[in-house]
Amino acid sequence: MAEYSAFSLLKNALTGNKDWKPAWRKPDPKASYDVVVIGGGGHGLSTAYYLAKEHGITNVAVLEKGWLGSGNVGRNTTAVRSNYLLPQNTRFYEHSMKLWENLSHDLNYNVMFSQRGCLNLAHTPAQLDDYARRGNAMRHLGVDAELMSVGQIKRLVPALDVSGSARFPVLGGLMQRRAGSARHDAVAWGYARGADRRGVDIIENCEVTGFLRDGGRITGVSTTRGEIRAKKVALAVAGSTGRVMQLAGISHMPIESHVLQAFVSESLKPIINTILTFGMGHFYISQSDKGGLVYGGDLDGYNSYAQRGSLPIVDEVMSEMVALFPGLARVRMLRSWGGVCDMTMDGSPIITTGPLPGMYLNCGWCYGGFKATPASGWCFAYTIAKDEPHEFNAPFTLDRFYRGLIIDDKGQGATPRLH
Amino acid sequence: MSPRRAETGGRIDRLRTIRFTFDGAPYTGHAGDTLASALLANGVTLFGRSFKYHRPRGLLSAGVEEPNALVTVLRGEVREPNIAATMVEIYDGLVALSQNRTPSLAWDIGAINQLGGKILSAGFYYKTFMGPAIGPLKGTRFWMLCEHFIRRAAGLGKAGTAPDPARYERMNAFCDVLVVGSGPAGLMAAKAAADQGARVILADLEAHFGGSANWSSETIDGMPATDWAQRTVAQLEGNDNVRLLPRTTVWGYYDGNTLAALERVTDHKEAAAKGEPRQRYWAIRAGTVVFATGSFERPLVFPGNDRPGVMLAHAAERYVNEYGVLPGQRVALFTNNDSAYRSAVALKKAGAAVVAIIDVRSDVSNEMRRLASEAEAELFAGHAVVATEGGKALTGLKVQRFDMMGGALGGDARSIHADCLLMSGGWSPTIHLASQAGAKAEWDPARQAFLPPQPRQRWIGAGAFTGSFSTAEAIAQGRAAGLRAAGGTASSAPLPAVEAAPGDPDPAPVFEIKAEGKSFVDFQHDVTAEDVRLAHREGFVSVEHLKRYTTLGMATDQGKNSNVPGLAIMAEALGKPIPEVGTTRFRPPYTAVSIGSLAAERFGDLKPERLTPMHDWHIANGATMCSAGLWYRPMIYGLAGETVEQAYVREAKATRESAGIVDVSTLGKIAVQGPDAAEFLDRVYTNMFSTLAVGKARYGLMLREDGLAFDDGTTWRLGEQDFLMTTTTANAGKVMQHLEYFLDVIWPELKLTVTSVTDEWAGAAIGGPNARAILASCVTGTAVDNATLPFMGIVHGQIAGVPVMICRLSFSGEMAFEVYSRAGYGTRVWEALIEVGKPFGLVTYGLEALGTMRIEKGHVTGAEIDGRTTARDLHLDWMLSKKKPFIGSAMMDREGLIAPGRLQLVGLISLDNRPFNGGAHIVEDLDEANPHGSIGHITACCYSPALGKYIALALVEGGNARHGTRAFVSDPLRNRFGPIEIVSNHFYDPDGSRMHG
Amino acid sequence: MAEHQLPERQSPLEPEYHPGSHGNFEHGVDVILSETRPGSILQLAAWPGEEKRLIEAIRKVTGLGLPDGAGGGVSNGVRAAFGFAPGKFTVVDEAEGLAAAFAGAITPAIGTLTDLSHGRTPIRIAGPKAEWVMAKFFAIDFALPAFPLGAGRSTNHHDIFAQIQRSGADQFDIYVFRSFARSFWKALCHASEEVGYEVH
Amino acid sequence: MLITCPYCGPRDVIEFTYQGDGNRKRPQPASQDLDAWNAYVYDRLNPAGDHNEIWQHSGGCRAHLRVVRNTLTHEILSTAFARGGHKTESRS
Repeated sequence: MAEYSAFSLLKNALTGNKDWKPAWRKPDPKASYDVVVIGGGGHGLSTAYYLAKEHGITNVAVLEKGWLGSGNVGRNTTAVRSNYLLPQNTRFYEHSMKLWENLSHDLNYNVMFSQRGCLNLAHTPAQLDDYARRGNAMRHLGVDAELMSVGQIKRLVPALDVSGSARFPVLGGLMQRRAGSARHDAVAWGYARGADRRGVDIIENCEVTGFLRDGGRITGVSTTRGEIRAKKVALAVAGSTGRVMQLAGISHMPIESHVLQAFVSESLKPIINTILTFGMGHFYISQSDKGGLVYGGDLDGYNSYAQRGSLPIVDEVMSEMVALFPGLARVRMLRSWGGVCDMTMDGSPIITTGPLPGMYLNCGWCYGGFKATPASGWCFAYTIAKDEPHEFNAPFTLDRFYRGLIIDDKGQGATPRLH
Repeated sequence: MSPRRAETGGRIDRLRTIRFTFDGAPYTGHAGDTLASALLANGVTLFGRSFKYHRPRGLLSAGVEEPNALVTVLRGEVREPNIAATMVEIYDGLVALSQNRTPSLAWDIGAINQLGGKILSAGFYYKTFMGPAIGPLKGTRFWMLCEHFIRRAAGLGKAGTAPDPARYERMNAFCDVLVVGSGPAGLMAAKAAADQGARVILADLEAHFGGSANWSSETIDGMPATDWAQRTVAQLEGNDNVRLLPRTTVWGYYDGNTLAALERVTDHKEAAAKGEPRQRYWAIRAGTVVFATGSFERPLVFPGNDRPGVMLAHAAERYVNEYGVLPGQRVALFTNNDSAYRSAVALKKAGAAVVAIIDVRSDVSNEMRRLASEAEAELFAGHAVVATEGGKALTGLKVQRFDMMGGALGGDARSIHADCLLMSGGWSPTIHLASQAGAKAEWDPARQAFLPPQPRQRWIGAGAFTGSFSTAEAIAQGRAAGLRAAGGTASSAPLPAVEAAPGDPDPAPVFEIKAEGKSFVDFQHDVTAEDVRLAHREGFVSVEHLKRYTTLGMATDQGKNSNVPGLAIMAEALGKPIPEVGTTRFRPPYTAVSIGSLAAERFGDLKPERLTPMHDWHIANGATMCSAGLWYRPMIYGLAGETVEQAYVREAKATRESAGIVDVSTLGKIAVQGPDAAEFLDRVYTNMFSTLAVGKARYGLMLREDGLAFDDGTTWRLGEQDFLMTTTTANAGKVMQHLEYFLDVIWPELKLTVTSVTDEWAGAAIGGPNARAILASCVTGTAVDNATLPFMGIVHGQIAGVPVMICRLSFSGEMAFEVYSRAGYGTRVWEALIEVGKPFGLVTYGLEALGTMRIEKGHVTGAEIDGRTTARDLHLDWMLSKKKPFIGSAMMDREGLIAPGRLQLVGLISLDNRPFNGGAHIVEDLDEANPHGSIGHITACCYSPALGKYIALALVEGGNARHGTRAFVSDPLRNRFGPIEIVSNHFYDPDGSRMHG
Repeated sequence: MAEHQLPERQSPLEPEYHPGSHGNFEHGVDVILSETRPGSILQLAAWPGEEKRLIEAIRKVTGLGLPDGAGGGVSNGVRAAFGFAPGKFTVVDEAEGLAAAFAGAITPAIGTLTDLSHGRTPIRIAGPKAEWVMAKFFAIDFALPAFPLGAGRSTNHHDIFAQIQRSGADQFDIYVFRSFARSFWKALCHASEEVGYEVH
Repeated sequence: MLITCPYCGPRDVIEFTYQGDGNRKRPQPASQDLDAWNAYVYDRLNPAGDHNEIWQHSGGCRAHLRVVRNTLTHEILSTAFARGGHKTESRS
């Protein structure tokens, strides 16, 4: 398949764009594979890509029940950052950040990762201390972070209300300059094309309906397109984890599926040039290259697989938005959507072998899965290939909850809706 | 009169002239005009520029689906971008600007993008801009360089930064029947439901009720349809049980039959009345919804279909019949269905020359041929438009013979001179809200349209919404829907008679004419038919991939014009029927809604302020207030010229030397009452409360179920079955919910009640060597000496004639008392204490001094009980009773929670006599250039007047074993590095001799 | 009793309480706002199964006969009572000292009594547009058939919890937490500007 | 979403706080069975379909409710006081 470049664009334009080939093949499933990855979202596709690229395992199928990228990879607010408090998270997300920084080259696909920074606004002295703790934690792990003064913030985001008369005045903020945003669909498509070019079969409209077993061991899956045997079966199904694990006979997991809504405004000329978060509520915002303001807030707060949001959260998010930007009250919300988040009991993910023999599990991304896409696939591929975790994902076990080795960045305990 | 304005016709008021400006040029229109109709009447053809190629664009429609004519409306400095000119009602002084053009709408430098042509095909940006893999532009740098220019070129209107002075409001409404849409179907439904006595809300996004009746040229009940509509509206207006909401867009259908609507209250007025909101957000809980939302006419896809002057056929009817404006003098029509013939007749009647009707169907019915001759139009049956001509306005078009079966063009192209081309590609029912309600639309091959799904929530459809496009059907279905929604029985009474032009509702299945040139599917986003085929070639064939790859349907019209044509082109490329390509599930909002309206009453008032009873006193006496959750609390009572540090050091020092008083009313207070109250407290606290004597208080610790520390505070036993629990300010609500959960769900057999009494009591904590003397000189009714009021004892007395409850407990480490009075007397008691305290050197102190004294004592707060620490980490294991189980007791000793190396609470002393910063980290080996090896962090810090040093509390790995060792503070964020000594967290008076006195 | 010599209580609304006409009142005042300042506000709670005895105790002490059913209530202009939660009632008296009057009546066998006379601030809204203004804040149906005379409701406006009693055909008494009362009062005045309001 | 509180009637979801999986069984307070405690604190049934849940009517009467709700459609099938007693069936 042809490399993408400015030259190939020009060449194809001259022939009326008639010669472009599909970005990935549409093969029928084979009877067996070395590895079957369930879930054709960002994490499943990147897992397949790194299995092929890093471990030479190319006899791999990615099974997607709908269209490729139909889950959260195409339903998020595209933020990429590694500004975590706890070292286990920071190390993992920083590894992801490094993969992001070279991802467009690696994939020969422009995922439009733009490092315009992520700024957490602080509104009380105690919150500034909290952010300083986090920023210093990052700095001690070699990750960039800096505190910004109100004056610096005002220069960066002139539309922001930093007046002292605000209900929650801005006192400062924690900035990670290497953070940014990317074009979410392009990440799925780029990984799909990259995996496909290395021989991975990407099979859409193929829903897993059960697991094949040999004794206690998982040996494949039955699907709407027939049985597929596999030496290793890897789950990367995010919000559907509960459903798919039930097919394997595991009814209880330290996970709840919750809806998170996101919103886009009509397209505007550039007005917000970074990712910004509000410290006295749940609100974050950035502006896409097309000019839409992309923003969101808190979970709807109850179990759901419906990909449909509730009205009170809409109102809450918009209220917080105009509290920060009273000049944007007349800007209009154009689209909203809901994604199903697999919320864990401590807000951190699970990437592990098991819990059944022959099975590998990647889940629990809460609402932070997009930025994790490269490292999640990278670590999961390592774990599948070597049958043991890489040091980056070693803390993210399934049994950590029971052993009290929780990784709770927000300190909320076993209440998933609060993470 | 303007050049294109008819002498008569429409519902505009020709006697009222309205003055406004567009791009700085003055224009006039009439009351009742939209910005679109008024500009059209003035001969304006160029309204906007497209997103990607900056192509000149005119009006496509007359309504909410308009993709081209977007403007920014200015009110002073406040900007409202991206508003469809078709939805702006003009008022005197209206200022509107065109968008996405530099320097002007007529001469736009961005039009150079059109030269990019095929390079800028769908998804081109994914294939380039990666830049070099090495060198100065490696990584993301090259892309970010390109992106800088792309961002500036993209975007439609410009948002403002000036705060919007407008008011927005919410309205919670309840009704039996919500009718959405006020055309004949909606009016009949509302009337029928209202006549049954139901509570009815009728909403329409237009300024005037009536829908198609306002422009259809039909008659209903023997009168012009528009008169019938106005008569019906007048009947509805007289009913108490009917609320009419014009200019109200129902935009969201949420769970539980909750619908969200936006009423534009004053957007059409020069100014709002006092207290009047600009927009009102209606949250409507409806028993049943009747959808009478009508349908959208679809454009046809052919080369040059975006030229200014190419318009939807029914839109021209609206301009003629509603506004008395002719969109052109020489009009041609291009259609695949019968409805355009009615439009032709309407245009003819209004005085236009209808030069041609081009119909893709070779087999045109006699009825339609008769309408064509009535319009005096030349009929080109079995023909198609293959090109349009003109620059910023249409001058002509080319027509060729067309074979509907194969789509082939044949014969010579014929040129037709026209300044307006009307098109009709069939009609799509407006099913968006029904789709939002949760089910998949169904494709109807006869109508060539997606019809509404089977309801999953309580709604009923009527009229064109259901795919029944005639007014007679609308009237019948409307009444039936209204009756059913109101719980009435079907009526056999005669319906109003309708006289309408004939017509077959089924269009020919033709969506695109393939010929040389750019044929637009999504006008605003410049997605062409070729782009759809490119997506197909590259494998982006599912409807969602098509949308995402080409941006089809992602513009501000949300695909109202482009969805079905785009699907049809993809279906053809795939060789599959349209429903197999898929359909989009619509999500809120139906049309874009202002963010201010959604914030509603919270715009400018995000969160209420929580005030203690003494709040006004604090303000009047020089306190600097700070937020603590929703509360405001004094941070310091600064004297003139004092820094914050000087103020809190003075306050803390004075308290330790004489006495200080602080407002502690914000502490959570929960009345725990009933026969099982003591038992309950034994279960929720780690320590024992059933053994507490009446008239005594005890410090308590709560854990979460998972065994981690949750909250702490003192609980006072006021009676055998009557406890007053206090919590931290921050956790009051959470603790209350925690207790209620256990009472309701886990231990419903326990007999007790928990009630929030936080607001019932004003609390003042007075501490210091002179505190007791101050109390002794103002409290009556009780003694406060050591015998009567020992440590943790409680007495009742009066201060300034007010009953008070005094508990001797200490957070500051001094001899201290908390004085509680009922809230309405709080300031009186506070002032009395201060008055009496003056000779004793009593000072008021704020949170900073409170924090300083607690750090000196090594007490924990939320900074240490941060949801990740255990009782052991905080040296509170002495409070973990071994005599009874309690919440968290079974889980608190799991391996990870007792592991060595956990962060433990310690004290730090600055060895370089420089201040610490909160959030600084601790390292064993200092490396300023490359900070690493953090072993913990500072949770709180201050200058300790008692020790004369800068000190801090910190959580440090294996902290207990490090007492007496040295380490370094490492704070790269603030460039503060230096040596420290790690000590016990109990810096000051560790034996508590001062507070026990 | 000692209560009778008690000094006057401080109102939490004081600096924001401006008697007179406000807002768009040129065409008439459509709501009247006031702080009712009763002497006593009690919460009474019955153990499951003891509700009837508690209702009887309320009748004995106050003379108010509570109707059956969730949220049932009654108001006679001097005293008022309504249910706001299962087995729980708010009882209000213009006079102080109601807690003492109930002290003997609510035995531990029946339930508990909590004095909230200072902790809750009652605000009254009356007038033809009272329902309209209330609907700006609360997502409950204020129409008379849905919210009968005397009845009580527990609801909230975001962070502000409220108990509401319909004390007249077009009159509601709103009990909010004292610490939130000033914020709520300001918001209520703001929302009433549209219809014109008077503060009594 | 509207939840019918057995005391207050149908109310908007904004008045309620979700308290999670209602199938969980808390071990006896003195139980030392760590597996049972772990299951209670950390494991959840997370079905795509009807789900037994606990909700608190925190913005109303503050009672906790047992709610059966479909997680695919958000339809409420029934509500009842968690303490027991009155139950409201909602599915028609």
